Amino acid sequence: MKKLINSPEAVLADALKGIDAAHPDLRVDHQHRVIYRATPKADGKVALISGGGSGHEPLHGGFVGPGMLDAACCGEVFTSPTPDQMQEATSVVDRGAGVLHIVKNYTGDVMNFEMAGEMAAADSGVRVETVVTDDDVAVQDSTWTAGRRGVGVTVLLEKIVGAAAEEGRDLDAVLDLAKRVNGQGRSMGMALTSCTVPAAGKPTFDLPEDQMEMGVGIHGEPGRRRVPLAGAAEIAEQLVDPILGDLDFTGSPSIVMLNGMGGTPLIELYLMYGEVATLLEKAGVQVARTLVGNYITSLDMAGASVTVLKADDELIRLWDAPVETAGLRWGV
Amino acid sequence: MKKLINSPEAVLADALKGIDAAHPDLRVDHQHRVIYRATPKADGKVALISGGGSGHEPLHGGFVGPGMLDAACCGEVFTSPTPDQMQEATSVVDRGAGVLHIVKNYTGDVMNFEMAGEMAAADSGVRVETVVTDDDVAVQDSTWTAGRRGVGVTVLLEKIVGAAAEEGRDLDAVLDLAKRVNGQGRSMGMALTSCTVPAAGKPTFDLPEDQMEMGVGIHGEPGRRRVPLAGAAEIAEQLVDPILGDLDFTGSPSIVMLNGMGGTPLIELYLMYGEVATLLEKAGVQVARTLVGNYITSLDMAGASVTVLKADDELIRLWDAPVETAGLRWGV
Amino acid sequence: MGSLSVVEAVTVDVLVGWLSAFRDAVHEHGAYLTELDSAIGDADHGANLIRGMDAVMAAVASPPEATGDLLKKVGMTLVTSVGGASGPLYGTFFLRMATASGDATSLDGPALLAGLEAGLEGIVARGKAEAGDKTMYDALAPALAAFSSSLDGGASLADAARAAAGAAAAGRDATEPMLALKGRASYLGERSIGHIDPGAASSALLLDSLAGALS
Amino acid sequence: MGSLSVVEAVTVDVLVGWLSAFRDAVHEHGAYLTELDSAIGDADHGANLIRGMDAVMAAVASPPEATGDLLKKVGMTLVTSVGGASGPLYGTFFLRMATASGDATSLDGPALLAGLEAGLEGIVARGKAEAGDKTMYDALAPALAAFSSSLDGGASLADAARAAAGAAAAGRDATEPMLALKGRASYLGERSIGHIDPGAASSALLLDSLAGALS
Ligand SMILES: Nc1ncnc2c1ncn2[C@@H]1O[C@H](COP(=O)(O)OP(=O)(O)O)[C@@H](O)[C@H]1O
Ligand SMILES: Nc1ncnc2c1ncn2[C@@H]1O[C@H](COP(=O)(O)OP(=O)(O)O)[C@@H](O)[C@H]1O
Ligand SMILES: [Mg+2]
Ligand SMILES: [Mg+2]
Ligand SMILES: [Mg+2]
Ligand SMILES: [Mg+2]
Repeated sequence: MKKLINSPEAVLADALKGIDAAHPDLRVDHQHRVIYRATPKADGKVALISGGGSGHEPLHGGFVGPGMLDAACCGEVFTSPTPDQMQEATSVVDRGAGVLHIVKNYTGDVMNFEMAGEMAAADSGVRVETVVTDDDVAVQDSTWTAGRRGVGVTVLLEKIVGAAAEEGRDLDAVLDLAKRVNGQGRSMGMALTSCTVPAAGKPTFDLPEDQMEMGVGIHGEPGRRRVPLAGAAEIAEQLVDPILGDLDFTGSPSIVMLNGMGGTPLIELYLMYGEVATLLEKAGVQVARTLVGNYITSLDMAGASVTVLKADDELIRLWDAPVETAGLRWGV
Repeated sequence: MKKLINSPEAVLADALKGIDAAHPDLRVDHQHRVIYRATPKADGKVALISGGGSGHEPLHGGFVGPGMLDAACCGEVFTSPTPDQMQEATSVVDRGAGVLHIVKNYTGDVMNFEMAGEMAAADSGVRVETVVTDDDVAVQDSTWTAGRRGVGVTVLLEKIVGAAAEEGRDLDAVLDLAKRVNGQGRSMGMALTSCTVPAAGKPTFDLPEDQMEMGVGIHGEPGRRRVPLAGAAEIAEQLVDPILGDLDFTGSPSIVMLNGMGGTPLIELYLMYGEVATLLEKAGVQVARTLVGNYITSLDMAGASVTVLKADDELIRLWDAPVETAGLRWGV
Repeated sequence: MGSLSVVEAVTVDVLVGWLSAFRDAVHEHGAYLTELDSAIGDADHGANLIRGMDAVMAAVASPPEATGDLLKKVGMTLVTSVGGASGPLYGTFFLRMATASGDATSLDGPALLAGLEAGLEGIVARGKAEAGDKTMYDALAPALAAFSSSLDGGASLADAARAAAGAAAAGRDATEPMLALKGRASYLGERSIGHIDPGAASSALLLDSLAGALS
Repeated sequence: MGSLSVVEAVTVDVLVGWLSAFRDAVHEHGAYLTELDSAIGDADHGANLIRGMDAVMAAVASPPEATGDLLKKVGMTLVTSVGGASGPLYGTFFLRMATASGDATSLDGPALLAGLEAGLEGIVARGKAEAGDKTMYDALAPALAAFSSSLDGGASLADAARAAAGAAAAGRDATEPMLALKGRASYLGERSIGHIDPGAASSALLLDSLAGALS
C-alpha cells in the first residue's frame, strides 16, 4: 500500500491536524473529530450539519463555511461517524433555530444519525430534522430495501440549502428545500480502479486492465456490473443514459457536476465533461451551471461520476449565492 | 492503460472541449489551443501569458481569469507548446502595455518561448518580457547546465504577478516582481508511483511497492534518487529539509503550498500538510498563507510537493488580492 | 476445550472473559472480516470491530458490579467508537442486553438467553433485518434458537453455548448463497451472491467467544 | 540494399524520399524512442516525432521546386507541430539547412554537406550543446564528420551517407555511458548514466533514412 500516511490508525487524526493548520477560518475539535466554522453563524439561523466516513474529501469538511455547512462530523475512513459526534456538533452549532442533519443514505450513516437525533432531542431539546440523500441511479430502488445510495447530489444540496439557511429560512422551509433538491438530483458513477482502504492495506477489488466497474458508489465497493473498458464517449453515455432515463430533465435549467473519484487527474475530468455536455445537449438538457473536479471522492479510486440536478430560478439563485469554504468558493 | 480518454492523440483537443463547455468565463481557441479570458482585461495593462505541456492541470488553463493569467498556451501532454501558439496569444492579449511570458525552466519550454518572443517582436512589435521559473531544489543548480526545473513557484508567481498586472504596474515592474517571486520560492517533490503518458500507454517508470522517488519534477520523470518508502512525517522531512537548506526563510512571512501530483487524494495531502506545518514551525518559519490541493500535477502520478515562498507584506497583499479563475478563487 | 471448571453462573467476570475472547477473535480474524467486507462491502468491518473491542476492553478495565452496568458500558462504547452499520447494531445489542440484565450480578442460563434475545430484538429494531437478508441476523437468530432449545432440553450452559456457536457458524455459512437485501451488500444486487456476509462472520465469532468463555 | 540507381544529385524528390523514410522510421521505432525517453526523460519523444513527421509529410504533399523552400517548409512545420525540446532543435536544423540550400533545385555532395552542417550549427545555437552532453549532437556531429571525410576521400554520396549513418549509430551508442548535461535527462544526475539518449537515437534514424534515400 502506497499512501502518504503515518499509520492506518492515525489517518483521520493526522489529516484533521493538517486541515486545522491549513484553514484558519475553520475550527477543528480533535477530540470529537468535528470541523466547525471558526466564526459561528448569527443567532436565529438554522444550522446545517453533515458528516460521514472520511475518504471523500473535500466532502464534508471542505464544505464547512459561510454559505454552506456549520459543521462536519468525520468518521473513520469509509465508516460513518458515531452518534456522540453528531450530538456534540448539534448542540454546538444550534443558534436557536434548529439543526438540519444531512445524511447520505447508507445503513450505517442513517442509523448513527438516527441515534444522534434521539440523543440530541432528549439531552438538549434542540430541534433536529434530517434529510437523507439517495440520488444514485445505479441502485435499483424498489428491489433493494437499503434504497439508493446518497452520492453527488449531497454536494449540490449542501451548497443550495446552505444558502437558504444563510438567508434566514426556518427549519421547516430548509428541510422542504433539502428534500426537493434531493428529489430532483440523480447521479451515476464508474471506476477504472479500486481504491485502497488504509486499514485493509490492499485494493478493495481487483480490476483487470481491460475492465471497468459501472455503477459504483463512493466507498470503493464493486459496482453494479463489470464491463469492458471503453472510450470516454462511451463511458459518458453509460453514465448519462441511466440518469436521463430516471428523471425528465428537459424544460428546466440544470446544474451538472462531473466529479472525480480521487485518483483521476483533472485533464481527464474535463475531457469527460466535454463528452457529458455533448450528450446532455443532444438530449435537450439545458445546463445552467457546471462543476468539474474532485468533490466527493473515494480515496485514490480512479473514476468519475455525473450528477444532474433539475433546478429552477430559485435553486440557481441559491447556487449562485456567496459561498466561502475550502472546497467551493465564489461570490465573496 | 486505464484513462478516461477517447484516444491518446485526441486527449488535448477533447479536454479543451470540456474546459470550454464547463467555463463560460473562458474562451478557448481550439485551433491554436489557447485558453483566454472571455472578457479581456482593460487597455493599458500588462498581460500575462503562461503555457507548457498539458497534464499539469489546473496549471495553466485553470489560472486564466481576472487577477491571474490572460492566456494559457496548451502543448501536447508533457510537451511544451509551439512558438506559433505563444505568438498568437501574445498578439491577442496585448493591451498596449506589453506581455509577460511565464515560462517554467525546461529546455523545450525555454526554446519554444524564446522563438515565440523573437517572432512576436518581429511581427507585431509587441514588447515581450520573459520570466523563467526555476525553484526545484531537487536539481543541483551549478553542476547541471539545464538549471533547476520550474515547478510549484509558478502557481504562486502567476497569482501574485497577476494581481500586480491587474493593479496597472508597467512591464518592467511586473517583470521585476516576477523575478523576485521566483528568486524567493523553493520547491521539492516526491512520487509514490509513476504516471502514464497517454501516448506511451504504460507507466514511465516502475516503482516497487516499498520504494518511492524523491526529487521528481512534474513530467513523470524519475527523481533524483529512489529511496525506501517511509511514513508521512519522514517524507515531509525529506521534502522540507532541502528547501530550508537552500534559502533562509526565517524572519519573513511565508506562503506555503502543499501540492498533489494528480493521483493522491486530498485526505493524504492534508495529512502531509500537517506534517509539513509542524516542521516549518519547528524551524521558525512563519506560515502566513497556505494552499493545499492539486495545483501543478503530473497526470495520474501519486505524490506531493512542497513549495515555500519567502514573502513580505507586499507579496501577501498581492496574494490576497481578488482572483477569479477555475483553479483559484477568492476575494471576488 | 476440555476445561475443568464449568460455568453455570454468568458473572461480570465471565462476561468480561467473553468480551476479551471476542476482542482476541476480531484481532485474529480482522483481516478475514475485512476481506469478506471487501468482496461485498467497503473493506472496514475488521478495522471497525478491532477499534470497537479495543475501546470496550479499555472501558471495562475496572468493571462495575452489576451485569447490566457492564453491558451498558459495552454498548455505549461500541456506539461511540465503531460507527458504520455494525457500531449501532452491536451497540444496540449490548444496550438492550444491559436493560434485560439489570442489577443482577450474575445471570443463569435463562437470564443470559433473555439478555441475548433482547439484544437481537434491538438489532432488528434498529436495522429491520429479516431472516435471509444476508446480515448478522442470519447468524445470530439460529444461534439463539439453538441456545434456547438446548437449555430447554436440559443442556448445561456450556453445551448450550457450544450449540449456539455451531448454529451461528452454520448461519454464517448459509449467508453465502443469499442475495443481500440490507446494508451495503444490497447495492451489489446479484453480485452479492456467493460471498459470506462479514457481519454474520463476526457474529459467529461473538458466539464462539461466548462458548469459549462458558466452557 | 544493393539498389541499382545511385543518387548523385539530391533533388527535392530525393529530399522528400529522405523525409518519408524518416517518417516511416519514427513510426516504426516510435515506441522505442519513447521507451528511451521514459528512462531519462518524459516519455514523449516518439509521439513528438511521429506527430511532427506526419505533419511534415502532409505539408510537403505538393513540394516546392527549390530545395530551400522545401526545407523551410519542413523546418516551420516541425517548429509549429512538435513542441518540446526536439521541435525547436530539429526545426532549426531544417530552417538553417534551408537557408544554406537557397534556390538550388538540387544539391551535390558538398552542398548537401554544407546544408547539414548549417543545420547542426543551428542546433548548437539553439541548444548550446557540446560534445559529450548526451544529446542529439553526439549522434549528429560524428555523422557529419564522417560524411565530410568520406566525401573528401572521394566516396560517392551514397557511401558518404552510409558512413554518416554508421557514425551516427556509433554516436548514439556512445551516449549510453554519458552523464547528461543538457535537457531533462540532466535532472537525473548520475541516474542518467547507462541509458541511450532518445534524441541521439532519433538522429541516428534521420541519418539512416538519408543513407537509404541516397542509395
Ligand atoms: N440493516 C441491517 N440489519 C442487520 N445487520 C446489518 C444491517 N445492515 C448491515 N448489517 C450488518 O453490518 C455488516 C457491515 O458492518 P460494517 O462493515 O462494520 O459497516 P458498514 O457497512 O457501514 O461499513 C454487514 O455485513 C451486515 O451483517
Ligand atoms: N540543449 C539541447 N541541445 C541539443 N539537444 C537537446 C538539448 N536538450 C534536449 N535535447 C535533445 O532533445 C531530446 C528530447 O526531445 P523530446 O523528448 O522530444 O523533448 P522534451 O525533452 O522536451 O520532452 C533529448 O534526448 C536530447 O537529445
Ligand atoms: Mg463502512
Ligand atoms: Mg516533453
Ligand atoms: Mg463495511
Ligand atoms: Mg521528452
